[in-house]
Amino acid sequence: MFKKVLVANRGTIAIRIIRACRELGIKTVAVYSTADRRALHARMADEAVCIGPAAAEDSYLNIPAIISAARAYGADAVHPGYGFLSENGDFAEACQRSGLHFIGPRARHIRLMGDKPRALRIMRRYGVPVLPGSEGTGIVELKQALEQAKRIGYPVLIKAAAGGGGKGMRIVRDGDELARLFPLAQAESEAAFGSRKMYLEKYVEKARHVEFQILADNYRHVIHLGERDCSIQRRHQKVVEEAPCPVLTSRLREKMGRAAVRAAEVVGYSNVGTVEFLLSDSGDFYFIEMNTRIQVEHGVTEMVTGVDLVKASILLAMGERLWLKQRDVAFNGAAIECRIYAEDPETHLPSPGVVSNHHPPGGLGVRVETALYDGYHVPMHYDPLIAKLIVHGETRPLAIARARAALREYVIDGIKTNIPLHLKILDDKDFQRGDVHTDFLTRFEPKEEVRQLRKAG
Amino acid sequence: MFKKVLVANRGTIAIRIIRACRELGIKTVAVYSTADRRALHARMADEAVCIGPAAAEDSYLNIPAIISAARAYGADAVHPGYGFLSENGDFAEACQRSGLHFIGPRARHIRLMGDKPRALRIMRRYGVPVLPGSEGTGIVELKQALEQAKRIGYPVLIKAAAGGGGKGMRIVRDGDELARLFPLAQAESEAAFGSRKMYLEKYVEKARHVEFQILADNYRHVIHLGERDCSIQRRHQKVVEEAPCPVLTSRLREKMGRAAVRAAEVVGYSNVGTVEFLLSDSGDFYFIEMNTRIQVEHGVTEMVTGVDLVKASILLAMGERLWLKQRDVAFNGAAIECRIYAEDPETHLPSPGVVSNHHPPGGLGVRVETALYDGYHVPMHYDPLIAKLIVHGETRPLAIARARAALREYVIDGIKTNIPLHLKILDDKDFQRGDVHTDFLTRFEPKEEVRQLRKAG
Amino acid sequence: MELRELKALVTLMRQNDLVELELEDGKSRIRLVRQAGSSAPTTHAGGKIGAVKPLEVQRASAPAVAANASPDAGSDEPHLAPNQVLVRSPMVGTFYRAPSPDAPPFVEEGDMVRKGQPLCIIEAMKMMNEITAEVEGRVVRILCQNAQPVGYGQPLMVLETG
Amino acid sequence: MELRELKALVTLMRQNDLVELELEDGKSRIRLVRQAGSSAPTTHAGGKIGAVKPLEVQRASAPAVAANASPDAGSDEPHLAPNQVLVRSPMVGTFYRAPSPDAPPFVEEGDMVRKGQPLCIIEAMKMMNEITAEVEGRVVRILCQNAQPVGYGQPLMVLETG
Repeated sequence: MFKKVLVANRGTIAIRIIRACRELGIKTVAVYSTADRRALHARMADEAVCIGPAAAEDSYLNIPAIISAARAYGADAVHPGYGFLSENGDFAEACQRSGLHFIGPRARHIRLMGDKPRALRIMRRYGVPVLPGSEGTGIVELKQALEQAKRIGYPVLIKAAAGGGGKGMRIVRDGDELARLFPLAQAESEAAFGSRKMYLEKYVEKARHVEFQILADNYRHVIHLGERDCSIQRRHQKVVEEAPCPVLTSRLREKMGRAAVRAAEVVGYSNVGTVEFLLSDSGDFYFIEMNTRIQVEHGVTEMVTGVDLVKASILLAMGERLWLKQRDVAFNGAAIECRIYAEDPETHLPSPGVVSNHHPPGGLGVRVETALYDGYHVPMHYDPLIAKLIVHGETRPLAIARARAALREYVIDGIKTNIPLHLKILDDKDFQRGDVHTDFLTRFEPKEEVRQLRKAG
Repeated sequence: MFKKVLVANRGTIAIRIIRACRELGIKTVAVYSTADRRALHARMADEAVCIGPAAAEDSYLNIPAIISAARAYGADAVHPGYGFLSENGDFAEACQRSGLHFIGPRARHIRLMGDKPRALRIMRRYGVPVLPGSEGTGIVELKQALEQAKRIGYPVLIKAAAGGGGKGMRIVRDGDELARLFPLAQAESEAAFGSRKMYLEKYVEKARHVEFQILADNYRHVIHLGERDCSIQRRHQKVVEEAPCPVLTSRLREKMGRAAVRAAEVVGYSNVGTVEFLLSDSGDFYFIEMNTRIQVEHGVTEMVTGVDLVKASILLAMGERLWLKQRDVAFNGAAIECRIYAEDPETHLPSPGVVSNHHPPGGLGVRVETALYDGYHVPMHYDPLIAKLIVHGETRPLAIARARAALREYVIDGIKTNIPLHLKILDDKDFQRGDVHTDFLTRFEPKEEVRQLRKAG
Repeated sequence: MELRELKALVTLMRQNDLVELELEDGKSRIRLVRQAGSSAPTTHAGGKIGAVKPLEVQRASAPAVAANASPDAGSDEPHLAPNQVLVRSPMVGTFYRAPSPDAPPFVEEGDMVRKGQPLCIIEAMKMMNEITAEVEGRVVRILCQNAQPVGYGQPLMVLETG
Repeated sequence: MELRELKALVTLMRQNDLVELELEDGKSRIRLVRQAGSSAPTTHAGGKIGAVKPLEVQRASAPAVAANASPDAGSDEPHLAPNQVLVRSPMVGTFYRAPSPDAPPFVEEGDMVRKGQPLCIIEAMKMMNEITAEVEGRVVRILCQNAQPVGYGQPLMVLETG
């Protein structure tokens, strides 16, 4: 068993890791920036050390400072949480080199999955379905684009090969449209990234974001803990997640689960991880990427499977053999997570400030993960995620009712939060029917913005 | 479905009922005394009405005021919670007479179980084991006491037939001791209650308080949801409860469960209820009484069975048929409840006052039921129970670790609470082994007081 | 110390969450205590969560003279002038302005009433409880609608004396 | 005591989270109580929950002059006289008073140091980082033990100038 874990993170996930360590009898060292001196994670850990100034590059992303802290404070393992250095292969490697256990996969797996084209190639080779796309390193000529698009099949998404963020993106439904929009997208790409190389990809309409939770030990045993539906996103930022996915049949779950397990197996992955798929209306699914860390939304899987994923990440990193077989995994009820952001519900701008009247909801089936307390100053420097409300119920309608009731009880004064948006989502008839896709949230955007988002694909 | 439920209670259980109603889509009317104008239950309900002055007799025990409020505000049902009017047959009857559904058993069952000697007679008649005791209405002569004690078998507890509270109580281990202490006890009883009539009862050493949760519909279907061990008590006030009882074999559980179901069946009981037993070290068990209402500690049963007991009480009162059979009831993991009292942990005196820095714990497996909020004034007029911390884990050791971690996170300033006592209990080696009896808490009492408590039996 | 000064002090207290104020003079002594964390949580998604009303108790600055004034009365307290008296409901029930559905109301705003004159009825447990004026005066405001449910201590009418 | 003065006091209270203020005169008596609440929760079962230290930041009343002074430095801040300067750790690591285990310490309390003179070493990532004096002065206090882990911005020594 590890004796002392350095928690290389802040906010809700740092609290989550400290709690898991405490239950395992492991001591904890928190690290904090000068902006986080009074942060809850720094107060809750057995020890806490300031590692640098407020800017994340100087503190939470500062590898030498963190490793130095781990060594000076006698930690034998480091938990990276999510975000920050959690998917940084150099950090994992630096930990190992310094004789520290990195609680996560091996550095090479982090790097492999971080290299998207390479990951896609491997998945394709081993028969994990991936989105059909153009071959080669990029298309410059329209003629070539038309050929490839025909092979892929319309509708097709034009993307800049050099970058993301919606720039240079267009959805085209036939050759005429491609001929018309390809040059425009190319011009945008050139303006934004200085490159005329484009990439074509099958465009999946009414897609859902469905991801599978993986557990893998160091001895090539891999299982999955079912899926999470994370279709409720705003500009690729997840807002509401749930388990199970309301439209998955057990047969499709089995099929996708097998693909997810295979994705982890073929690379020899270990520790916790998540395989993300795009799921089409017709039940086709495509590997998008694998996240090589604990996810923000791990809690919904914990609620329906009873498996403590953070504890699992620690035990697996210690070299424990997987204590569950696939057939031991049972699913119970439905869970929903609402990510509470410190942001203006209208403008989506961050809303830092001092929290007052903090009153989280409670009771049966209600779990709150937060680092807030009364008088806490939400700093402007970091991710605006301030709390996760996770509810569980025997059925999805009950989970929805419980989430609504809990949101209505939630009090966070002094800053703005997206709680009103969550209530809108939960009150939405399509959401209640489970009829959601990744563009769901655009219905709550002002019209002009919707057009922009739709255009961006 | 009921349309509007009047919640005839305050504090944590009122909050619990409001939440359950909200999930069922039922409107709620809270009642409050003038001391509770700012109480959370009055703020959370859809409507709230002041029913009288602070003194409970004038408000929460004021039957005409509550029924009048239910009628004026158009409620069609009344939930009594626990305490106050929850075991008052007249109240249940008054509700029915006023055309209000009483969410609980029928008035006659409340009255029957409230009449302890009568309940014991019935149980004995129908083969539910009860503590052997003296026959008749009371013993005055020593000679008679000696005869009865011989029949019951030593050790025997001498009690005043006329009253309780430890006065006139003595444990005797043989005839000599009985001959010596009977007159003393009798004298005490005469001084305290004006009666020389005594009652003898089998004294069970190293007894545990083990109770079974009952669910019964209006059509004579009765099941049990397993047991709760409530041996950690101070002067008959429960402090820590857990499910399952750590020493119960599944065979004994089945046997006691059957007895509990029978206790409810023979009287034709309906709604939720609890059958309390004394469990001896050797596995003998004795019916003590049946509580005809939801219990404070219902939460631990909810955690291990997944059954929402408050919702069940409402559905059963609406005349729903029992939706579970005994064989559907499965038990999962271990749950522990710590009752947080606003009291001085040393003197056990109530500690009313204004709450500040309220920071309840959260996270996986942690449930908090409370009516506290920052700035809330805990009034001196009512029960000092201010919060229930309920934890659940796959195993009992995990539940204990989780409870300890959660208690250490809990912040309630401005008043004193018994959280330090809970930490002592959870740190106790005997508790951790599950080796506890109803006298467990005396180990934390000052010596003099222990002697007093021991004397009182 | 005049009433006017007292009023000013009370206002100061109210406006600043003071729960204690001690003065003394000669060589002056002051003691001020503010309420820590006075504010109760205001709930999200407002209206729907229920009767979350403004919390601050509004009181007449003059000493309350109504016999049935509840010392810690709640939210919907009307502002009173010094010569005004509040009539509160002595019980929870339903408020009626007239003795029967067809009868005219006991009183209207503007009416003069004498001590002991019926003002309204509170029906509770099917009993009709007549609420009578405790002072002579004019009915300035009627605060409840006919057939409205009312709680214990809830303000029903304002009477103006003198 | 005039209302105007009282108001000034109340404003003082509000602006500084005072919940109590007691004055008295003749030979003066003062009692001020600040709100504990505005700060973070102080956890139960104290020590074990971790490094929950007193929250109030103590600062020198004179402007901090140490070049590496961290503006929002945390808990263990020593009180400084106006002519004193804090030497802070520029990084997280291990504090050493001497260049090697057998060598004598760089400085002792009471020593005079010139600008640029080595004061101690912070070891981080197996690199030995010499910390040197930014001003000339006397070493008044050494705040860390040899081989102790230190955080970014943590006070190491106090130098007295002039």
